[in-house]
Amino acid sequence: MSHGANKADKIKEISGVNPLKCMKCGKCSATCPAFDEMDIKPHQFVSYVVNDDIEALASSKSLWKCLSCFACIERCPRSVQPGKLIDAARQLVVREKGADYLKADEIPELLDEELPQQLLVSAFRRYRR
Amino acid sequence: MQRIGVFVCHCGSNIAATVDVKKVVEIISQEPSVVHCEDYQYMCSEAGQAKILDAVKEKNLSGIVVCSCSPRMHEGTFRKAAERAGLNPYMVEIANIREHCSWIHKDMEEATEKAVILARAAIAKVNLNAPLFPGESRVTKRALVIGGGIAGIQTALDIADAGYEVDIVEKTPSIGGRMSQLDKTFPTLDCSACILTPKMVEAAAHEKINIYTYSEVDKVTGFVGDFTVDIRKKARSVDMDKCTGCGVCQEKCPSKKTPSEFNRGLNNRSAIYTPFAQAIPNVPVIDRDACIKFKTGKCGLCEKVCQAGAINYDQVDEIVTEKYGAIVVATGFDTIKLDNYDEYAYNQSKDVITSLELERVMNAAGPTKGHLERLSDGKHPEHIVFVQCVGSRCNDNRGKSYCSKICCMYTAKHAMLIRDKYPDVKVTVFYIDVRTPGKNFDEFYRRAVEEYGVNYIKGQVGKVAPQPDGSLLVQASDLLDNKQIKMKADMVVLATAIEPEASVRGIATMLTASIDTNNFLTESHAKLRPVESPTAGIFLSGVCQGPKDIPETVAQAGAAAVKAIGLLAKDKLLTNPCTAKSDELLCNGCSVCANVCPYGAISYEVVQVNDHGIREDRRVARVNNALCQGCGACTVACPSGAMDLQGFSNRQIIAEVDAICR
Amino acid sequence: MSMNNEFKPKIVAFCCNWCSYAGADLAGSSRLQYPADVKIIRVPCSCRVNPMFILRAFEKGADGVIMCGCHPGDCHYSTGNYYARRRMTLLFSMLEYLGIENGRTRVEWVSAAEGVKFSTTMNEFVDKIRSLGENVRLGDLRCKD
Amino acid sequence: MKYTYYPGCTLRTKAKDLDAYAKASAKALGFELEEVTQWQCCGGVYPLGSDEIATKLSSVRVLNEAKEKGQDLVTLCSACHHVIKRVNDDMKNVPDIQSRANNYMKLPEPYKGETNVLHFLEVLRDRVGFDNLKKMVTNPLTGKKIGAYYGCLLLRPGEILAFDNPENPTIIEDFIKAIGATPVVYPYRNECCGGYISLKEKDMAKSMCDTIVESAKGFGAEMLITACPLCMYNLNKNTVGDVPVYYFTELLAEALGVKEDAE
Repeated sequence: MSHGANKADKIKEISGVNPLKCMKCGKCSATCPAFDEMDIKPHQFVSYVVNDDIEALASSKSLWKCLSCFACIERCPRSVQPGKLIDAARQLVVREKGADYLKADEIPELLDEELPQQLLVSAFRRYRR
Repeated sequence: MQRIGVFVCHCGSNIAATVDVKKVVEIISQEPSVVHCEDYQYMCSEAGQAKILDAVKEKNLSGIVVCSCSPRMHEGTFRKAAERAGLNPYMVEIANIREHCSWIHKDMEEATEKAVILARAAIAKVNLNAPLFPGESRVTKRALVIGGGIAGIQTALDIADAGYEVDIVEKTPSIGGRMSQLDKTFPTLDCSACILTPKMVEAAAHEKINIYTYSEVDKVTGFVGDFTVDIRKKARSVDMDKCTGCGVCQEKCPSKKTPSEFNRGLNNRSAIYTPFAQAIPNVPVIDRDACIKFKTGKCGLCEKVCQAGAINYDQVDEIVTEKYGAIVVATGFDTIKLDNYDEYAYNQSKDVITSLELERVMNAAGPTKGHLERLSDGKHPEHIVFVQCVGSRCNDNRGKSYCSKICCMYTAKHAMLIRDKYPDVKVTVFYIDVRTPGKNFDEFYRRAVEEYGVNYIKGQVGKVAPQPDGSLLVQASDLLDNKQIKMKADMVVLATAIEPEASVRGIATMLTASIDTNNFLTESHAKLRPVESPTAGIFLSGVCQGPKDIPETVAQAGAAAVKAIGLLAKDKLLTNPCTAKSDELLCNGCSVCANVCPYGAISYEVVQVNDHGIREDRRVARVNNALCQGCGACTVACPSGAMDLQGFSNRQIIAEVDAICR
Repeated sequence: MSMNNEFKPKIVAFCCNWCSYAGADLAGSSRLQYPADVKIIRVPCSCRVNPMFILRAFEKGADGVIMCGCHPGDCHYSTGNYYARRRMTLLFSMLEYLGIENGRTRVEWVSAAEGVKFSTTMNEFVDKIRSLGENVRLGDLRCKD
Repeated sequence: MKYTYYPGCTLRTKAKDLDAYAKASAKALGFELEEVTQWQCCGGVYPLGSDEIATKLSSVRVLNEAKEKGQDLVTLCSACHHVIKRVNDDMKNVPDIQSRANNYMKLPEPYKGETNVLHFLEVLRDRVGFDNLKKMVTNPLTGKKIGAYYGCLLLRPGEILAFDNPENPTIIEDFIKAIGATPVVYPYRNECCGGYISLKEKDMAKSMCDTIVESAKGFGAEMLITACPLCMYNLNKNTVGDVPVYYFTELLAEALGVKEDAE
């Protein structure tokens, strides 16, 4: 558990977010365009961090579904900004485990002619170390 | 050298848990000039005060230091005790070892050390204290109430019923305030006008009440018991004495494009208007910004149709100067602007409205004559979504940090009224928490759910998207189901945060009444003096002090009235003796002090002085103790060091500095 | 580092009776911690603070002096804090000239409702003074033990 | 008037149009975009952890070059704009990042966020002025009903990007009016297109793009314009494409009559 607690602290540090500011209004989950694809919902991210349950977060598929569109960050009335927690959790996973969500050898088949560089760069930055 | 007694209070465990009280006594006993030192559980208790009396008698004390809570709590208590013991009450000083020490420190050694230093500073000060004697000032037996809403009306009625004259100053053309805009009230669903209008009429008819509508407070001078106030009666352009209130002018007025303030801009009014049918006084005003006569010089139709000859385009603002003993602020609230909340599409869709706008829509005198309909196309809605906490409970620079307190209840009311009158309309409420403390309040909310079938969903709305077909798509969370919902609605009602009426800021400045970061007026003590401003003679009524509903407002209005009556009932007030005093031997008559004095308390006179045997006539400053409020601005401005402040003298403060830096 | 050797600054805070002293009381009743190094002197208004008091404090070994008053426009005596502000601006620049760093002096407006601000301000100020270390200028050597 | 210009990776490859039309238009409007001498990719994503420094350095380098030239920095791609503007804010307001970044960079003079970062649209609004732009239009796109697609990166976080009202923006609508066409306002113009997610989760991106395009179409839009190559890709690729999507610079060049110059 102490290991989990350390990780929770790391997430708070990376994200710069204080999850205790959350008043559990659910506006993040109301606003999230990727909500239906997520197993752990944006508002739950906050309580998982508060409760030090980082293992569950780390294995959540939500990490890879968040679009980083900042809608929850923009609309959060308490400045908790759950999107930053998700970004930080994803960072923790790719930094520590080397568990890249995007493998180099799967890229060629994902490409098409018009695909802009920007997309690849963004995906690399989010999915990989 | 004084003979000082020091009393160290435990305040139960409030002080004693962090400050080693016995050790403080032990150290302080050694201080020169301290002839008595003891500790006690509760110094403010009867027994604690008795200890002061006993010690003064036994040890022949000339000064007292109490190490206890803030002087703002019990300075008065201990001064009275000293007086009973035969000492001058101003020979008492308080060392604040609770709020400024035990409550903010955890380490006992540190806190004890600090308590000793604070006690030493107080001892150093008392050593230089001199007996002071308050003067007397008169009380003008008349009260001013600023704001003519339910809070102001109730306060005025209560003061007037006690037999004192009261003036109400209301900036809009009619008294009635926000309550007059409401359709029904919770938790009993009385019609708001039905319970408010009788009070308005009573106030207008009361022989002790004088109402200035369409008027503002321009200037306030003076102090408790003796305020002088300039009231600006804005030019109404209608003669109050001649007008019969027939209303023909309003019908005939060709300029009818000004958004009605009373109907929250949902429809328009004429340039000459009374805000609503039951307005008091029932005398219209001409809005000069909208009036064609004032804009172009042509028209003048209202003058032509007025049988009573009451229209007067040449009227000018009039300043009335009155004296008051007490002032009650009852300036009320407004809803916040929603420009920062465009995710709810308030500015994009006419069918997204605030709750206060819904009151007007539901009201028979409102823009839709009380029919529930969409403001965009007049269609009967099938589904209405309510969103709670819009702009309340935020810390994001967009909204307010506080709970607006009334929204949960009025939303339940709205939902219930809609379901009652239009059972075919579906009503959904998105809430974060439902807060219903209050008599019969939770029962009221439960009725909305259980009897009227209002669908309460725990979650928030993230976006309201207007659809091409004119409906609204509401995207929200359902936290208990862990789902994101997209539902079609015909209207969305936003429970918009309330904030103090914007004019309160200027009024507070004029009254030198303190105000918090949200522009709510600060009460003297959050729990024990909730209707008094820290500025003597200023009282608080209604939402200007904090969010509250009608029953609470009326209760507070009565409490503010009682406090004002308590003041007006006195013939004389004791003045603060901590006033400035000029040493005529040092004064060179330069006038610098008079220039910085905000009260005009300093004048000059020529006196014969004996300066080391030389007699000469000199121009010297003289402080009027009745006017001086004891700020001390003059004492620092004085270049020759002649001016000093009694009770906070240069030597006293320097002694405190020395004791702290020792 | 042992606790005993730790630098414990002497800090004098002048607080006006109407706003800042009440703000300090609120910080207390809300249990908002700040270091015990701060000792408060109550004055009726910030305009009562004579520059002489501040000089005296430094002379007697204070490491920092902070003055708190009502927010501009909210002075209980209408204009007192404006005078105070002007006086302190002049005094602080003169003090800097004498070698007393600007960080050792501060003016802050704290209302009666701002307990949090009072405590944050004091924490910041104490941190600042700790980083500046002991005040050696202007101290009257005769005052030393 | 000269601006330092940062094109970014995509504008050199798949989104050459966005760049070429902008340059031609700038010339017609009387300002010059002077490309940063040696630029690297901005990273496409604002660093995900507040503790990251290395990934911010590319932006700092660009910002510092503009500062040394005494020019404002202009961007076109939404992602570059987002990243550079936010890094600039860090350099201005976050002392820790400022000092760490400067320690790495070893610049002759430390960079402290002095550069003004402008999106090309902001240049049009705040420097050229939409009223002036309107006067310079030779070939107004009269009668065209155009939906602005903002996406998320240009607008959020609103406090830092300070580009427009993040929930009800008007800058592209005003631009559309200036080039003589009719803006179509629809509620999803500031909702995400799916962004990079379309690489691995095509269905997600598709449903999001469908919502956007359907809404725009519903309100009568005949075409959409955007400033972002990734939005462009997603809107084209992931919807049943009967609403064409253009870069705003293409319509600008067309309205100014310089489209051929660019091609």
